[in-house]
Amino acid sequence: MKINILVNGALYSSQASYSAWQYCLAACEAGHQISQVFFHQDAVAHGNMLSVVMSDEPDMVENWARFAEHYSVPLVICVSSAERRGVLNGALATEHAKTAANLHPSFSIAGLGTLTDASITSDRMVSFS
Amino acid sequence: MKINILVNGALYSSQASYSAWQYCLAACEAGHQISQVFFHQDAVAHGNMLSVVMSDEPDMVENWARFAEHYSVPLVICVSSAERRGVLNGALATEHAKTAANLHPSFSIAGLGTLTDASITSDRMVSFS
Amino acid sequence: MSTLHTLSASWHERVWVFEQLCFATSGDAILLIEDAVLAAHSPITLASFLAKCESRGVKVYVLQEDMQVRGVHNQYKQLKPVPYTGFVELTEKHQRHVAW
Amino acid sequence: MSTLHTLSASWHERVWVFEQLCFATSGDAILLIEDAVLAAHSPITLASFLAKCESRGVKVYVLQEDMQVRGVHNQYKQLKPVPYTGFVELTEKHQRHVAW
Amino acid sequence: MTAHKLLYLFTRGPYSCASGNEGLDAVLAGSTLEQDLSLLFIHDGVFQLLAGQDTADSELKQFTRTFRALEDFGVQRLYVHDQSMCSRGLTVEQLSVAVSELDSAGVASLIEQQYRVFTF
Amino acid sequence: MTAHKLLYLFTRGPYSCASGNEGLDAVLAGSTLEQDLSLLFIHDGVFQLLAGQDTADSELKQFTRTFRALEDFGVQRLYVHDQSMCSRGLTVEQLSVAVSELDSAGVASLIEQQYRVFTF
Repeated sequence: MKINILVNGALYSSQASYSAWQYCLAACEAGHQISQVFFHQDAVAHGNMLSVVMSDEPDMVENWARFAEHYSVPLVICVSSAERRGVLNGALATEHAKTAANLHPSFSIAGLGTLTDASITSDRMVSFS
Repeated sequence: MKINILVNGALYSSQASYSAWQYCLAACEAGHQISQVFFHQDAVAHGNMLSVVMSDEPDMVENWARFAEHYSVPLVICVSSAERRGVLNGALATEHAKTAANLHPSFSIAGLGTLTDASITSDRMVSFS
Repeated sequence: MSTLHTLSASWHERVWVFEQLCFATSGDAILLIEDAVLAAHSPITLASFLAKCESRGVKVYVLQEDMQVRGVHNQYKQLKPVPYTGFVELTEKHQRHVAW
Repeated sequence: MSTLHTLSASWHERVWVFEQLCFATSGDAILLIEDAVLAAHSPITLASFLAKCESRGVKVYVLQEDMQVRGVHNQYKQLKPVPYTGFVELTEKHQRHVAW
Repeated sequence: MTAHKLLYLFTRGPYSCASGNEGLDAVLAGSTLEQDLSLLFIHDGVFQLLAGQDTADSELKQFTRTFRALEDFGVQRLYVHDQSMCSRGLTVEQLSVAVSELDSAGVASLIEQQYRVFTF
Repeated sequence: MTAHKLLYLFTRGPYSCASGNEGLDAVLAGSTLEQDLSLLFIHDGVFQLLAGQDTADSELKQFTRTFRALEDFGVQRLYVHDQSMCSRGLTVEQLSVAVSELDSAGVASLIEQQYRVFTF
């Protein structure tokens, strides 16, 4: 079955990311397909490639990147939340005259319509906040 | 009197930044001196110069930068919280082999000892979470 | 169509959500995750919540991994521990998910 | 030395903090800010909290700007509205601050 | 594509966090896709609609005005949970927009009709 | 410089948010400056110390181990609020580290003795 995932919680200071990732692994092992993982609100921080992980802490950005590659799942960051929190790809950085971009290559940026769309066309939507 | 300020709440998704900024303006107008504003936990996002503000929303990073310049107040970002959340100056970016740095020029990065120190040497400490 | 409700906040932070989740309808399921599992540690906290859910035909589950990490021991026989694979099975069974 | 306690969470989210803040001691002050000001809108919510604080010699204030922004009308004469300058004066008067 | 029933839950007060503002973003995105949208205000979320919010002396954005403009986007179904209102001392007359009050059974049946539920 | 009394409040449960872990960072920073530190666990914060936390099957970091090692950093005063324990069905025997129990009056007097209080 096709499952759309919504994550709202912050990268480091919320368990939402970990819970969602564990759920996605279990769902894929059970033969389901994750149609996309949409990161909204504080969760857009997942797409910031500048985060540095302490050696004994889980590296959630890499965990998501590996998961996405292994199961071919798009990782999508909400554009309006991302702009507000300073997660920019090259095009957004240019548009807003910023001197750097910081989007992790495993993530893409899109509008909230993508979330609505995927939530409708998938068989299920599961949210983590 | 010398007041040390601690901010823990996220830049966009918490009122802590706004409350602390309003408090600091009122304190300085009343003749007090803010010894430093220390941004810990999710509040380190204040130092990310890539954030883009919608035209009708308050620009808290610029509000803090203007405040700091006007009253000569250091804005200090906690180094360990900043690394975890991807807010890096040039030196940290080099150290962690990242291709970009994103620290706003009005902020500096320091360890938690700076917070303890300033909280002891100031007459007051006021926290916003 | 039935609903899976997940509850992630601590009972002590969001007692209203626990109380109001008693409007879940027969056939629905409630899964406690993250800090919501803390309530399972006390033999008193959840007693009336679980009784109400049972009387309405609402099954209540608790995520095993989140209890294990926190050292929480489940005090309730009506509260069924499930691993993440059980969470996935609950989403197969219930077409709709509400995260409280 | 006395203490200024600020409370920023909603009564409905952190009712325990409100209850336990009654351990503030004579001469202390409590200031409600951010979502904690929401409780001032209902004539029932804060009644026993304010009575307990009064009986212990603890003054309770509420931040005017945060009420105004939210459209909250203060229902309590024991709850004194102060602007940010009043917040600053409270920190002058109380040497210690605890943010709950 | 047929219109699906989508429900947006507002569970928190305005201004102290971004969930109201970013929840509205999601509602507007849903409305452009011509879906059948409902909004339910529950717990502290009922404060999103309180009339008399005054940001004139503040730099905060009064994003809650957008709730009043939702009709222009074809979104007409706004509900509040009566027990959440009542335990906070609120009445529908104090709100800035016309809403329907639902009791807990009504909330349960509203949720039962939905295809997807988004929580903010 | 004389040692100042600094109190660190832990008010939230572990793992669901970063405040325990980053609060510990602050405690360790305070200890290197040779201040007089106390820790108080209150509300859900008492769960930080619950024994039997098992992250072996998880990628989560069991940062709460550091609370047991604080003695090595010269931090010896760990307190729990008895009412917070009791309303959560916890007893000191269930905790992973030796603590003193304080009633509400004891918490008030602990706070009264402090020079600074940090909340996590």
